[in-house]
Amino acid sequence: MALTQFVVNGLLVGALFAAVAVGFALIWGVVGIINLAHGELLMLGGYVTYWLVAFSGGSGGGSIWVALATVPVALAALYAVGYLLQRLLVTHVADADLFLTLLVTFGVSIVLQQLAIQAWSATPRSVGAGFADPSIVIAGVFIPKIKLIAFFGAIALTLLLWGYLRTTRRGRAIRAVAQNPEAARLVGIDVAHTRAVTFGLSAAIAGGTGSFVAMILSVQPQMGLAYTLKSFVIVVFGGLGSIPGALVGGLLLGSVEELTAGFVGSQWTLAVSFSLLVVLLLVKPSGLFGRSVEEGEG
Amino acid sequence: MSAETGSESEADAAESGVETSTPDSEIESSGDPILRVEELTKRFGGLTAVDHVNAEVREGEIVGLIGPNGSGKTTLFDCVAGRQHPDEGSVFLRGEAVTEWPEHRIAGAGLGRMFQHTRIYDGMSVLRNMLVSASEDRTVARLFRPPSDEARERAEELLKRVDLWGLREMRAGRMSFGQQKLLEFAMLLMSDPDLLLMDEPAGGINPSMIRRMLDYIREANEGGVTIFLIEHNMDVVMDVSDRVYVLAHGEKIAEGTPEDIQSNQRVVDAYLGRE
Amino acid sequence: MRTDTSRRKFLAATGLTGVTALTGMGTAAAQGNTITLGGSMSLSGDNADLGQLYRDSYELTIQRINEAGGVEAGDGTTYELEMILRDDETDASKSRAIYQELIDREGVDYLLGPYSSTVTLPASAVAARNQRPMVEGGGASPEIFSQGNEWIFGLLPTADKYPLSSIEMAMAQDSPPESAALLAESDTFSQSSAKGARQKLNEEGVNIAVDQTFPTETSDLSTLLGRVRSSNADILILAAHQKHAVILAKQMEAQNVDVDMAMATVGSLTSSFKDQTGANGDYVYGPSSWAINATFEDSVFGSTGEFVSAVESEYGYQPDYHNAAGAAVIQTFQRAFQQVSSLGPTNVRNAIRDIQFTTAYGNVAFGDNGVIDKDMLVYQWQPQAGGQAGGTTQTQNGTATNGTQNGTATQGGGGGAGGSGGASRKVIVWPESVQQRQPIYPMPNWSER
Amino acid sequence: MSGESAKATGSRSSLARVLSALSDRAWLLLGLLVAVGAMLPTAGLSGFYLTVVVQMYIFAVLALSWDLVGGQTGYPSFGNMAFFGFGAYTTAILLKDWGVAFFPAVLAAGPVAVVFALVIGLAVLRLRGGYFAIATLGVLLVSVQLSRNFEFTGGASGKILFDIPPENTFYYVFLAILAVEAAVALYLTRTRFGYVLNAIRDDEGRATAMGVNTTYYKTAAWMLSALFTGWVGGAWGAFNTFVDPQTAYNLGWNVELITMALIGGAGTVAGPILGAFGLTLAIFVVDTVFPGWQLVALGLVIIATVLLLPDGIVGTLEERAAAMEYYEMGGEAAADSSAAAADETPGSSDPDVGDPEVSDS
Repeated sequence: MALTQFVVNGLLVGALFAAVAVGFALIWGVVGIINLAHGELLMLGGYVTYWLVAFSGGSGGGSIWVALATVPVALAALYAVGYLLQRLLVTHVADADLFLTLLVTFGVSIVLQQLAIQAWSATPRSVGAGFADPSIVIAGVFIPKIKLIAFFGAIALTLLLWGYLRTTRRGRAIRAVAQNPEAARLVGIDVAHTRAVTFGLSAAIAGGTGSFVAMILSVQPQMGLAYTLKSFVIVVFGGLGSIPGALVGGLLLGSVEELTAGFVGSQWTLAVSFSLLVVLLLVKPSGLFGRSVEEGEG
Repeated sequence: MSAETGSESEADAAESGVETSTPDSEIESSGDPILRVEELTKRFGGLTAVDHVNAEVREGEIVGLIGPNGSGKTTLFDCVAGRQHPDEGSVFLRGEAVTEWPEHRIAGAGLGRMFQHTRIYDGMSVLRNMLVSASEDRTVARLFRPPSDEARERAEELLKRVDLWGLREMRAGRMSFGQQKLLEFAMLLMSDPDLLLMDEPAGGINPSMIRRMLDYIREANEGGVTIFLIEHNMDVVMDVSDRVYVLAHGEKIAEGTPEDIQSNQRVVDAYLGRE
Repeated sequence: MRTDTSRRKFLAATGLTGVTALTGMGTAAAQGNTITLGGSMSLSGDNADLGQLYRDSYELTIQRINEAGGVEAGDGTTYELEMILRDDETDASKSRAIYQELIDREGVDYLLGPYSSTVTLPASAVAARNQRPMVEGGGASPEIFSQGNEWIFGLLPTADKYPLSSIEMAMAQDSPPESAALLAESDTFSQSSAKGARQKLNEEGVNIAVDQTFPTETSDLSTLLGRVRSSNADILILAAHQKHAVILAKQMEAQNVDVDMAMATVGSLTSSFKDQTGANGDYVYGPSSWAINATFEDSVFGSTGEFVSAVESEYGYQPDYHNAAGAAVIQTFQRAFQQVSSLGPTNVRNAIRDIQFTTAYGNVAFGDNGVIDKDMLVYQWQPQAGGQAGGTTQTQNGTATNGTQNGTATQGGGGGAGGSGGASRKVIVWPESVQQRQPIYPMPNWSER
Repeated sequence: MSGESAKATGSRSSLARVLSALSDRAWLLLGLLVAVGAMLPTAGLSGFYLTVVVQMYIFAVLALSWDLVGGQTGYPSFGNMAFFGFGAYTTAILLKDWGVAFFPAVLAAGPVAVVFALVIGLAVLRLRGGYFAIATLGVLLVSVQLSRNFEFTGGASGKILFDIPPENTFYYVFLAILAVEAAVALYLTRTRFGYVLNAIRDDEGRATAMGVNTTYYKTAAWMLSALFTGWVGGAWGAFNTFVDPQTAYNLGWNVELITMALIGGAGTVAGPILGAFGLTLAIFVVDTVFPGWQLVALGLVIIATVLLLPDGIVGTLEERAAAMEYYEMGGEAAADSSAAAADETPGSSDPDVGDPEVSDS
């Protein structure tokens, strides 16, 4: 019984990890950079929701629908942030050595986090959206409604992005740039713009996920790093550029962490996921599904 | 035999007084050959890149290895040098089985390798490229000491021989492609190899540079370095090799002196794709 | 990833944020003979809500002392008190750097302790190394006082005492608990109070069905609460701070955890806790080393009651033991200055050692390891039949540099839970000697609320 | 210092001359630095400002140690602070729980870090470039979690140390560690060992094909980096009187030390030291002028470094010197007397290989 509860807890949160990881994988695959500031984009999304709920008459607006209405706003806001980040900064680093991109994006994450602290102080805040009776019970397993909504929200965001990449013209352009930027340029794709759009999409899905995190848990400036590192583990586990891989990876990581919390002790969850990162890199750099993460060493 | 890269340079190579007579260095065939390959086989999934090849290179020889693209030449070199390990068969250096040795151990045993795409240390100065290639790093004592004077003198001598001494302070990466190829050759000589595997030494360089490369190869050979080289430029191969092996689709289809090979119908068919 | 392990902490030894430099008002400052009290406090980060309470009490007490003419020190001169209190963002190393700089660059000799044991422990090491007395009302872990540090004085009873009185209360009820669940945050204070709880539960023969530690940066206790539910423990003890007390209260209902008693060692009695949890916070217990209705004499405020109304009128919220302890910290220094023949860190330290006086907080006297000997009272949030509503006053917390109202986005009347019912009030339920009301034990199940 | 003091005939570009003159006198400069450093405490440096100078020494050692692996050998570690943490915990545990005296406790920190480096290195050194960086970051994060959960490391609250030597002792300990490491680095970069490390950085495949067992060299450089990082971690642990997972494995320092090495000039010896001194001072100035904003400043500096100065100050100077030299000598290639009769012109340089500055005749 307890096992199913933990796994369910894991899946509910795992969907959020997956949505964040999908954005992270997109950037790594298409623009070729590892974005250590990805978690900060999620944090910004969370604050967008928090402030909109607070300003929309925080006292009255306790309902869930107001909170959900803020998700599109977070998506749009973070898309803009992502697009600008790519155009102004990341283009200069895109084809630099992978290690330098780690450094630059770490610098960006420090700046974003510090500005958040200066602007809103480091105090944790939570959006009070909730339900009268917060949980539904299926076969003895307690599923908080708010988390269920966040679960479906995250899955929706992931599928939306996947559909976008699969069907639309811009989506195909993005995948083309992912496989071969030079060839893409030859057939007339504006690679710089495509990369900026990709960064925008990656930031948007992170921001949207951030909104859900603000609803079900809490938001504070320092929360970003944890989500960036989880994305690392998921992408290395699920394989680069493979959205199904990231989805499965996210759900699995969520379950592994909750099972560790349930059976071993929750102080070991982070130790487990980071060890997973190192082991996976050594054992199976190509991940389960996607293209090999390993550098094409001559 | 119309070699696909036949160019008028072939003519001036003849009358420019570069003696093309096969070197009459006496090839003493006593004892084991410097390199012997037995039943060497390497498969990649279904494809058999090298199919039960037998070959040998004796002390002081210059042996050519030719064949159309994809005939397994570079794979053969990789197996000999230990960069890849064969599925069947074995490799012998002076009679000693080295099939399972790691690449750096085989290289350390006197086998130099020049790659198809020039590989040098482009972040270091030309002189340092030479000094780091000196074969004197065997003992730990030498390891933690600045390069010895003999090494410096040898480096100076070799750089002068390939006319790169003037650029010794420059970062190797800043030199032209041809100069980098010469540097790579000089670095290999610096490591005193007994056997030198060369993958298309004449590839991608202009005719005058090719002439210089041939001179340097002969000079090195006379200096006691046995050479085993892959080359598409037929004139170069036929001109410099004592013996030639021909590969097609991973199989050895012919071996012998340049003259035998040129008149061997099977070789012509292989090249024209009628095999 | 521990939220506190944020990059913001990484320049701990170098970075420090200056927030407040409060100079005393009044005339005595003319000749510049002032005494400066300095320290760091968690004015942002996870413990911001509680750190705020200490700052308010420090300011209020200094303000009242200076208005009454300052401190007549034993050396015959009157001094005005001045305070420099910097925000350490709930980060131990930042706090250490602040104390080091206050001592080296600002020449501060008398140190006001920070909040929480995790920060106080290393800060106390700085005090010892620089031989400056530090009086603190925010760090309760016994480890602080077991290092043989002769320069640290604590006004809070040690952490291991926090859960004891609540367990005693539960054992004294008609149907005492047979099994208990213990969830402990991984920081110094919580681990010490968890140790105290384990000892007491074993003494009382209560089976500890769940005993789990979670990292400070966890913001999701669902799985742990799932374990508590399936273990059918009778009572739930949370050894942690306000952040997790809020998370526990909110998620208990979602995970449908029904226990006879739910108790959090710290942070479950503040107004901001009640605002964030709303009805979910009802019936929750919390220990306190101070009784709001006590009748102690106080040289600065007059009496406990006057201290309570002073805080309410000045800051608009009902004080709790953090405020009372904060006020007592300032008064301890004041009393020591009065008793020494000449100022100086060592003399003041010796005076504090054998100080003996009463304040709104209660009797202040330190054992030879530097910690006060006090037992805890037990409070419970009880939905109000009538009378003065305690829980709804708006809390002012966390000063934001940009000045906008940035209190926690309160979810408004009664939080998400339906039907806010009457506002609830925290009342003393144990020990019986000072009981305001009977404890509502066992707590009603979620279905009955 | 790549300026080889070769017996070059003919003139050398002015900048190249200055650089090679400096590199010849590197030992002299190092001696000067140590002498001045040793003199400061007697000249009244104490209290807060002493901690600032100590911080400079610590970061110099961290940046130089990173450079041994990242700059010289081309293996950019993103987890060097793990060795710092191992060192700090070793000294703290020895001092507090085993009652070991101060100096032996600090001395033990280095070797313990080396043992960890050997074990970790066997696994992560098989990866390269960005993936090596990610793996080492993973190692650092695992170390943080393990230290938080184990009893002997004092869990989340860490270790508190009380009876430690006065600050001047620490000052000389840190100066000594820096001086020893600078000397070792200066010596090694001029020996075959140093050349081979650079060879591995530039083309590990070619080094293997030249008979170099690159695993030994990479691991040696990794262990050397761990040795000094561990030592400075051990000394810092005692100096700070407080070691906890957050500060001992400081994630911010982890990135800052890399930035310092890059700003100064990765792959040189002077670069990381100058970068460390410069950036530490800059951060302190920003911190005192607008407290609280120093971290934003650091973030911006990191971004600027990677975009504008990937080769760092010293690296760029050397690059410029090499380029100027080429003009003076490259023009008449091999102007040297021994030029062969052939009308020697650089071969038809392949456009994408040759550097645009190369004069294409």
